[in-house]
Amino acid sequence: MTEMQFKLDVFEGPLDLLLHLISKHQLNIHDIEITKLLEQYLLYMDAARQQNLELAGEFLEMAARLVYIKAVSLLPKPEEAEKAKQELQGSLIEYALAQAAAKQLREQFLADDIFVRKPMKLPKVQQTYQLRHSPDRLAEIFAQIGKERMKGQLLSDKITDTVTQAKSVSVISKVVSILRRLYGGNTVTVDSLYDGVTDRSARVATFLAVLELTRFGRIRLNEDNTLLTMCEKKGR
Amino acid sequence: MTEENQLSAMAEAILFAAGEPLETSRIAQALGVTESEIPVIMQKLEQRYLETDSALQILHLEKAWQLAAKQEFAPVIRTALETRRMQPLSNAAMETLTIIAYNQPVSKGFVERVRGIDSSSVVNSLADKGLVEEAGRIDVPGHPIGYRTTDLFLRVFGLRSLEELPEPKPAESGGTFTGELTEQDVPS
Amino acid sequence: MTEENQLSAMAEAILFAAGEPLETSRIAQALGVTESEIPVIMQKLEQRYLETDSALQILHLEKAWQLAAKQEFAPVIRTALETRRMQPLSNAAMETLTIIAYNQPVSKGFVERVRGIDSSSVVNSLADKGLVEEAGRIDVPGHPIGYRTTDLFLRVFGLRSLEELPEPKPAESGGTFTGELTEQDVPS
Repeated sequence: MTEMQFKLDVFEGPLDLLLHLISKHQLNIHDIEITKLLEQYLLYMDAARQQNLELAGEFLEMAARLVYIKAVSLLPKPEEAEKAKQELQGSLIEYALAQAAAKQLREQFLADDIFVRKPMKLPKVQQTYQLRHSPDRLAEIFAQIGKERMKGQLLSDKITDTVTQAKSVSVISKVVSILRRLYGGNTVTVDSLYDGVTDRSARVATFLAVLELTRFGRIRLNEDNTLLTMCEKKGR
Repeated sequence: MTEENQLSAMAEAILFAAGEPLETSRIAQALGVTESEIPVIMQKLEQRYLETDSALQILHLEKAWQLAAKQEFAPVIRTALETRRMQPLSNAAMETLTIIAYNQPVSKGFVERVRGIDSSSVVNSLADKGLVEEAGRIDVPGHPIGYRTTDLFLRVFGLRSLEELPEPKPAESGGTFTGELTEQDVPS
Repeated sequence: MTEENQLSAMAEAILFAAGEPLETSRIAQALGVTESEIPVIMQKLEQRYLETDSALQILHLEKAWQLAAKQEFAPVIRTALETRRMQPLSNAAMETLTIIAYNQPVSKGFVERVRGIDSSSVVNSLADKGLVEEAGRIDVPGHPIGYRTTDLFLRVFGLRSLEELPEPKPAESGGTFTGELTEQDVPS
C-alpha cells in the first residue's frame, strides 16, 4: 500500500474511484474480480480515513454494495451474486461512457464568447396573461407535486427515487449500517445488529457482511464473538 | 477591415450586447480611444445603417449611446413578439402558480423549498403576467416578501374566489403535465 | 428601399428585439411570407453583415434564428460590460451536463444514479449558469422535475443542434453509448 501513502487522488464519486481501480489493476470491466476490487477499494477508504479526507456517504454505501456482492457469492444461489455483479458492471460501463462523452464535449468548450441580447421588454400592459384554463388543471398539478411536498416539508426527489430502487438497496443498507455504526471507533454488540431485523434474507446478509468484514480485517470480533469494533489498521 | 470600420464594428458589438444605454466614457475606454472620437465612430456606424437599409439606429442620449430598432419597425416587432403572450404558461410557471395559489401568501423561499430549485425568476414572470402580486412581508424569520394570486388569476381559471380552488386529484397514471394545449386552453 | 431589403430589415428588427432564438414559423408569420422564404431572407441579411464589416451575425439553431455578436468581439464586449469570461467547467459539472445533454429530459435522481453520487447542487449550479433549465415533471414515481439543456449550452459548445453532439467513443471496447437511456431503463 505504498502508493496510498502519498496525497490521495480525489474522485468524483465511488464509481469514479472504481473505474480508476479497474484501469489501474487492469481488471475486466465486463467480468470484474470482486475480491480484488473490494480489497483495493477498502485500501483507498482506509487511506482516506487516515488522511482525514472527507468521503461522501456514497463511498461507504459502495463499500457495502461490494461487500454484499462478495457475500452473496458465498450463498448457494450464484444467480443472485451474478445479478448484483452485473448491475454494478452496468453502472460502471454507463458511467465510463458518460465520462468519455464529457471529455469529448469539453474539447468543444468555447465559453460564453458569442454575445446575444436580452429580449426587448414589451410594456407591462401587453404582458398580461391572455389564456384561460380549467381549474382542474391546478388540482392535477397539486397532485403531481404531492401533498407532503406541497406543504413545504422537504421531500426531495432523491427520497422518492430511492423508494423505486428499494429492492436492491434494502439489503445493502443493513450492511451500510454496520459500517456506519462502527465508524469513529464505536463498539457494538453483534446481537444489536439484528435488533428489529425480522426479514430472513436481511438477517442472512447481515451475518454474511459481518463475516466478510472480519475476513478482510475491516472489523474485529472479540473473543467470545459478541462485540464488534472497527480495525484501526489493515491486518495485512 | 479598415481600422475605421474595425472601431465602428467594436462599438456596434458593445452596444448590441449591452442592450441598454452605455456612457461615452465606457465605450471610449473599451475601444482605447479618447471620448472625443466616439461621436465620429458612432456617426460612421449610423451612416452604414442608413446606406444599407438596416433596421437599426444609434440613439444619442445625453452622455450615452444606445442601439435600437428604428421606430418604423415597431408594428412588425409587436406582431412577432406579441405571439408570446399567447403562449401557455410553462410547466415551471404553472407549478409555481399552483404552489402560490394553495399556500398564499408565500415567499419565494417557500416556493424554492417545495420545488427544490430556485424559482425567483418564475415568480417574477408570473408577476409580469399579472397572475401574482406582492402581499407585504410574511411573519417568518427574515420577513420575506409574500406573494398571492390576483383577480386575473381567478378569471384565468374561471374561479369566483379562492375558496373555489379544486381539491387535488389523485395523480392518474400517465397523466403527466406536458404543457400541451387542451380544449380549455383557448384565448378569451 | 427595395422590397427585398425591406424584408431583410424587418427580419433584423424582429431578431434584434427578440434577443432569444425565434422560430422560423413565427418570423414568417410576422413578415407575411412562407417559411421557405425565411432562409433566403436570412442569407441576404448575413451577406450584408459580411460585406459591411458588421459586428453582427445570424445564428441558425435547430428551427430558430438568433442575432448575435461575432465571437471575435467577445474581448472588447467584456471590457466594456465588465463581465468575466465563463470559466471552464469542473469535471463534476461536465459529467452532469453531458448526462443531461444526451438523455434529456432527466431528473436529478437519474444523474445521481449514473454518477453514483448526489448531483443536486451541481445541477442547480448549471441551472444558475443558464446551461440547463427545467423541462416539466417526468412521468416516473415521485414526478421529479426534468432538466434539459438550453440555447446557451449550444452556443457555449459551438453546436447548432443537439444532433451535433459528438458521438462518444468509449476508451474500453464494447458497449456503444446510444444516448437512448430513459428513466425507465434504470434497474428497479
